[in-house]
Amino acid sequence: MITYLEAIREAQAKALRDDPRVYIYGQDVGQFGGAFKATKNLAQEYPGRVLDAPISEDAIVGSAIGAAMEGMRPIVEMQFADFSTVGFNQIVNHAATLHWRTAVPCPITIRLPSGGTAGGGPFHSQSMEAIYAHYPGLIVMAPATVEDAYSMLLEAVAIDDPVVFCEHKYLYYHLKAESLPTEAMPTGKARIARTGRDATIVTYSAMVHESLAAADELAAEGWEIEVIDLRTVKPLDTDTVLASVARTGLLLAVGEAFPWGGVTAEILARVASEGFDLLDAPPRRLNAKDTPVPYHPNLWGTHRPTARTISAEMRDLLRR
Amino acid sequence: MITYLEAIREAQAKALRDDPRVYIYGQDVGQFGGAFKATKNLAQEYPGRVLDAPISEDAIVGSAIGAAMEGMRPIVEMQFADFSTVGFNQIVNHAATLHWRTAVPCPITIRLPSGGTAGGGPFHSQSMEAIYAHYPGLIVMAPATVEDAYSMLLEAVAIDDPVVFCEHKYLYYHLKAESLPTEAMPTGKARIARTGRDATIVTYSAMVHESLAAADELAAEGWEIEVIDLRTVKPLDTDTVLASVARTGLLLAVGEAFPWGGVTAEILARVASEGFDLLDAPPRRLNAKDTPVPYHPNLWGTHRPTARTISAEMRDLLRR
Amino acid sequence: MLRPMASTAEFPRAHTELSATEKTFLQAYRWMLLARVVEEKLASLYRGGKIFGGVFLSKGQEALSVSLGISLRKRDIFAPLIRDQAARLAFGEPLLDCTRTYMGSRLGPMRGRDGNVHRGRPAEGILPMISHLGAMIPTVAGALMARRFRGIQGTVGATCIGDGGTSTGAFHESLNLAAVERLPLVLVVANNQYAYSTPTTRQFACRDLVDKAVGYGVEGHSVDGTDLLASLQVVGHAVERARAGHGPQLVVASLLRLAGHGEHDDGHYVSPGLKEGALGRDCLKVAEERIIDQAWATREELALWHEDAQRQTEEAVAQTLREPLPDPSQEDWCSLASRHLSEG
Amino acid sequence: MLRPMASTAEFPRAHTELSATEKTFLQAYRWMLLARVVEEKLASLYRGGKIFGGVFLSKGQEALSVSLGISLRKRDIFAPLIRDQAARLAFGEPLLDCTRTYMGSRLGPMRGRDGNVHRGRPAEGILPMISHLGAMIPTVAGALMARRFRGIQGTVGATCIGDGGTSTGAFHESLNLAAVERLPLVLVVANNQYAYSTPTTRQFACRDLVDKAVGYGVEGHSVDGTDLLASLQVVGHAVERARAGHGPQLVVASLLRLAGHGEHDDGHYVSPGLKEGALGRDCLKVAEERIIDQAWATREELALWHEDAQRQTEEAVAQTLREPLPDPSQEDWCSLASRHLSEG
Ligand SMILES: Cc1ncc(C[n+]2csc(CCOP(=O)(O)OP(=O)(O)O)c2C)c(N)n1
Ligand SMILES: Cc1ncc(C[n+]2csc(CCOP(=O)(O)OP(=O)(O)O)c2C)c(N)n1
Ligand SMILES: [Mg+2]
Ligand SMILES: [Mg+2]
Repeated sequence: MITYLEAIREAQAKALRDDPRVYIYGQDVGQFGGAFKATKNLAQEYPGRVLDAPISEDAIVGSAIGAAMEGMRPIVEMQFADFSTVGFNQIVNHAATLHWRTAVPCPITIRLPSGGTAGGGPFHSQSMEAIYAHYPGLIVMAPATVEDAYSMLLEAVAIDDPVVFCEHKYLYYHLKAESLPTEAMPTGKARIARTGRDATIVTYSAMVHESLAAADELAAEGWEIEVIDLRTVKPLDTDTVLASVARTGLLLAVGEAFPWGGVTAEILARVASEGFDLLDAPPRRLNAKDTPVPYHPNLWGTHRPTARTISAEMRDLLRR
Repeated sequence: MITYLEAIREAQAKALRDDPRVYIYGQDVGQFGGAFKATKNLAQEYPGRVLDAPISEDAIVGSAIGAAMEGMRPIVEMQFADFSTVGFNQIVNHAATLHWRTAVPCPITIRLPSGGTAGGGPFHSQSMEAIYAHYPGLIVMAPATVEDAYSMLLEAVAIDDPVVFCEHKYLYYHLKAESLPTEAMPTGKARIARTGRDATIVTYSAMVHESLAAADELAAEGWEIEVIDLRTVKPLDTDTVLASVARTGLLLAVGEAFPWGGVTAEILARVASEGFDLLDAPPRRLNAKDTPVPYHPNLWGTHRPTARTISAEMRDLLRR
Repeated sequence: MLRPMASTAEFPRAHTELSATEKTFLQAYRWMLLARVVEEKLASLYRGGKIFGGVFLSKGQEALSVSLGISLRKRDIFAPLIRDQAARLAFGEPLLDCTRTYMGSRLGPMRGRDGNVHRGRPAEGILPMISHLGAMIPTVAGALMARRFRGIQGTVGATCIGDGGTSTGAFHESLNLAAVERLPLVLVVANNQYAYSTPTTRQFACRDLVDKAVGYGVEGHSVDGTDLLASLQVVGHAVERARAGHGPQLVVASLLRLAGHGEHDDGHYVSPGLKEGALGRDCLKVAEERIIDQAWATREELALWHEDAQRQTEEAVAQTLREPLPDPSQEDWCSLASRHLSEG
Repeated sequence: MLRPMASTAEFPRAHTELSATEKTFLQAYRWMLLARVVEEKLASLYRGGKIFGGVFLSKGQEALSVSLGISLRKRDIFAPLIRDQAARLAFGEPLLDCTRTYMGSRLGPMRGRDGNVHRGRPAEGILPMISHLGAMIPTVAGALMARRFRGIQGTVGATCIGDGGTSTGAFHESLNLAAVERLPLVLVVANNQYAYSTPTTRQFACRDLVDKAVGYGVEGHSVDGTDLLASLQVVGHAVERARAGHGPQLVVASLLRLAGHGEHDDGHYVSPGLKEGALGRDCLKVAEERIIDQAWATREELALWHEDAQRQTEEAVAQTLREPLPDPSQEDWCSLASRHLSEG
């Protein structure tokens, strides 16, 4: 069995093995193997290519951009997604604009350990995918499965553009698979995680699992819910979403991030403008609450969507 | 006649005059009066209360938060909105979370000279309102008129929460009014900038004027277009938007920012989920293109929505 | 809320013969002891699964930390960092704030919304840290600007940072800003030789972090952070200098953290040479030895104080355990002070 | 694309008797002259409404700038800043890149997408700046890391920053990172006494910016930036030290910008005392005087070189004016290199 976290480690090992242009840079990623052990043993196995960085997110990303211009393919690990705010300028204004301005590609991968866990609190729990997706020039991935964590990270490193790779900390240890995949869906293509004909849930990352659990619950009540795992949020696979809504007529978009203008807003906007007539009822969305992510599990469990709140919302939609 | 820019100066003068807790901090805001002259003569008129800051956006915002905790009401001027990315962490993680975490208010106003102008280029043209609106704990204003520039800035300073004040550089000199207002609409309330019964344009800031021009054009063709100026994008006045769509049945949301997940996505998501049955046709949106903001006016004029592209889109919607 | 030193075991009569410095030393020692004891308790609660999220100990850093806390005055401003339990106590943070925040009590200052070391009472001058290292430095600077604007004199503002935290842009921007404004800011750098697992060789290349002072135009001080007496003197002096109008003070202490980065970490990466060397001394033991050597107190008194610290700790934990946890249904889920503007 | 010094007016025969240093001086002088002339032209085009956005002159800073450009080698990495027209020319940036970028020619390296000083040719080691001050320093550092990873030896990476730019977190984080990695980075600080309108007293409190070097563990150098000879020596020496493996080099030059921040600004805030003092000397004049004093060239030769610079400038502008402007209908409006992933 291999975990989501191990898959991320294995993808990086493979990238280092197969491509001499790859190196890893981030706080404590070297001998220590990273705060979450996503780079465990890689410094030992690939000497000189997995480097501990000072606590300087802005300079870390800036240096990765310079290295990319000179032909490397850096993987940057942020210790937590939340700390990428300190490297924000280099990500959105430098990495994202480079190719458009100069025609020189900027193939960097920025790994963001994302999302909430019990006891994480306001500054170790954030989901920043919507923020990065807003900026032209970035690709934003948010894998929900062990297989995707592996193959999408390999893709991220191979892509000639800056990729913000939102890996979910809650899935690190919770999610296991039999083995690593040998094939993968193309980047930018969403996956139907569960087929159904009564309604569509569009979601990504950890919320895929909450949504699947909700679908299970509803199945017991006789409803067949389709669950779409976006995989990448930018580009966002509108076609797959529309095709599903065409089948079901009902849409619920679910995200773990803050409600204003997140991925779910983008989904609803697209479906409303491009698939209006496919809808049998007003589309809905479910997000975290509009407060920082709370520390105590009692609050955290209510702050973010869960199988229970998703199924409740869906039940309401089905019985409209 | 008073310009939008002068209104901003006057609002700051009044705030300094009326409230000893107010001070202004930012690069070149002192003797020099600011890069755009928004603080012209204020250092002279209010000695010791309008301070030049070092080129340290992160520390500038951080210091404003500390001063607010100690009872002050700082106004921070960013030289350009684009440079707020460097102070991003303090804005979204510190100012925005403070009251929720501690019950102590954080009354700071961050002025962002925003939006595109001819020759501004990728780093002096950005519209960041959607980025800030995503974060819980911030209020985001984007005044479109001289009157609002004045009264909303006064409101921003008076509000007990951090306000991101997106003032549009293109409007600085272009927009003039007879006099300053003595009354103002409440914060959070949208304004019907033009009434109409055939379709609704929801927009804000400089795009209000492009939309009004588009409405003029269409009026010549016999269409009556309602134009809603959101004024604040967070909170977003869904009620006024829905009421208008209820009257017209057609919605076009227009924004100058990048297309993925901007204000227009939020508008469409709200109307689709809360006003689905009011819509006679799929709602639409028009944004800037998904590239950085180009330098040359030839490109810039095509990158952002204009009266011409708005009227074309609206015509298409009307003749669907 | 700032409490005087609460204790059942008062100084024995003989202590009236002690000098002021000696009394301060003993008082500081007792805060250190209380910090050590409460953190040991937190560690054991953590191991027992009673605490969500991380537990961050200051073991080995109490002498430095307490020196700052005890040198500040009631109306000063203080933004503690992760390893400042001792300073918090000495500055006046109630012990219950610690247990309540770690354990998520609804009655704690953060009401379960934020946890562990992310606590404070801004209205009483204790600024609650956000996690982003360096972020509290400009905030203290701004609080000092506010005091100046308001004509309040004699305030000192203090905060701490680790060797790793000196690499942040925030450290630089804010120390520079404070120097330009000539603010009474005391910035204590606890160079405990590691930032999480990262040794100083991968963090900076200067000979000594105190060499940064000249580049900001601020006064710099070095101190052996394992030595309470030295720490009290040097940190106390820096606080006095700031209060007397000599602008920002940078204090760089050398020491070692005698625990993992957090309780999830065994700190195996710490070099044995460092642990066995002078920096590896336990500041609490060093202080204890001095007390005994100088006969400022007896072993029996020390034992009493230890019991007292344990009793206070047990009481705080017991009380916290009796308190209500946050209840999502009673939350208003509103981020704004201006409730009417909330989109909640 | 890096061109040798293109010129119709070659050194007269007598110059074969000049030492290498003297020849370098003359060559540097000619780049300075060309920079001055082209920027004067840009200013006049700006006044004529022919340029959108800002025009930023380096008047008074050409000696420092050219010293860096001329000290670098073809395969080095260079990220120029706003006032580096002379360095760009000396490093090999075609004059047309300047006029094309300012005037938005579709044939320029930025194709009208970015403007004025935001230009470069990353493939040829000229990194195009983003506006955010300090942001190019880590980028050069990273480019040097790449060279090291790839086993390419002998590269130097250089970039510039103003007195104001030293206050950015980016400056700090990246100089520190470069020091930790012991990269061959040359960071030239042009302390022209103002950041836009802000005097150094509101920007930093250290005695001299070069005092920052010790706090990073890098070598520091000071130089009078109005003096070409001194600048060539000091900057050249710093570049050599970096190339020889002595780690990052911080060069701090004192000078004054003899123009507004941009051409929209009259620089009225600059103190008359400074303008009249030693820093207010025009480096071009100072260099000229030295040339004449030392008889390295005659006034007639100087006049010829000036004519040559004017001719080159006029040719570049004339050619640029003939070139197509960007055409929105021919734009792909695609930000990504992976076009198939574009949402365009
Ligand atoms: C900006 C930022 N980046 C990363 C982190 C994650 N982080 C938390 S503590 C830590 C190490 C801190 O080391 P140091 O400053 O030396 O303090 P110490 O833990 O040794 O007391 C890191 C990297 C953070 N909190 N903030
Ligand atoms: C991070 C950031 N903040 C603000 C600005 C706006 N800005 C552009 S140039 C300038 C002044 C720069 O002064 P200095 O670094 O001394 O360089 P000089 O113009 O004197 O050459 C400022 C504030 C910017 N470009 N980047
Ligand atoms: Mg440390
Ligand atoms: Mg300057």
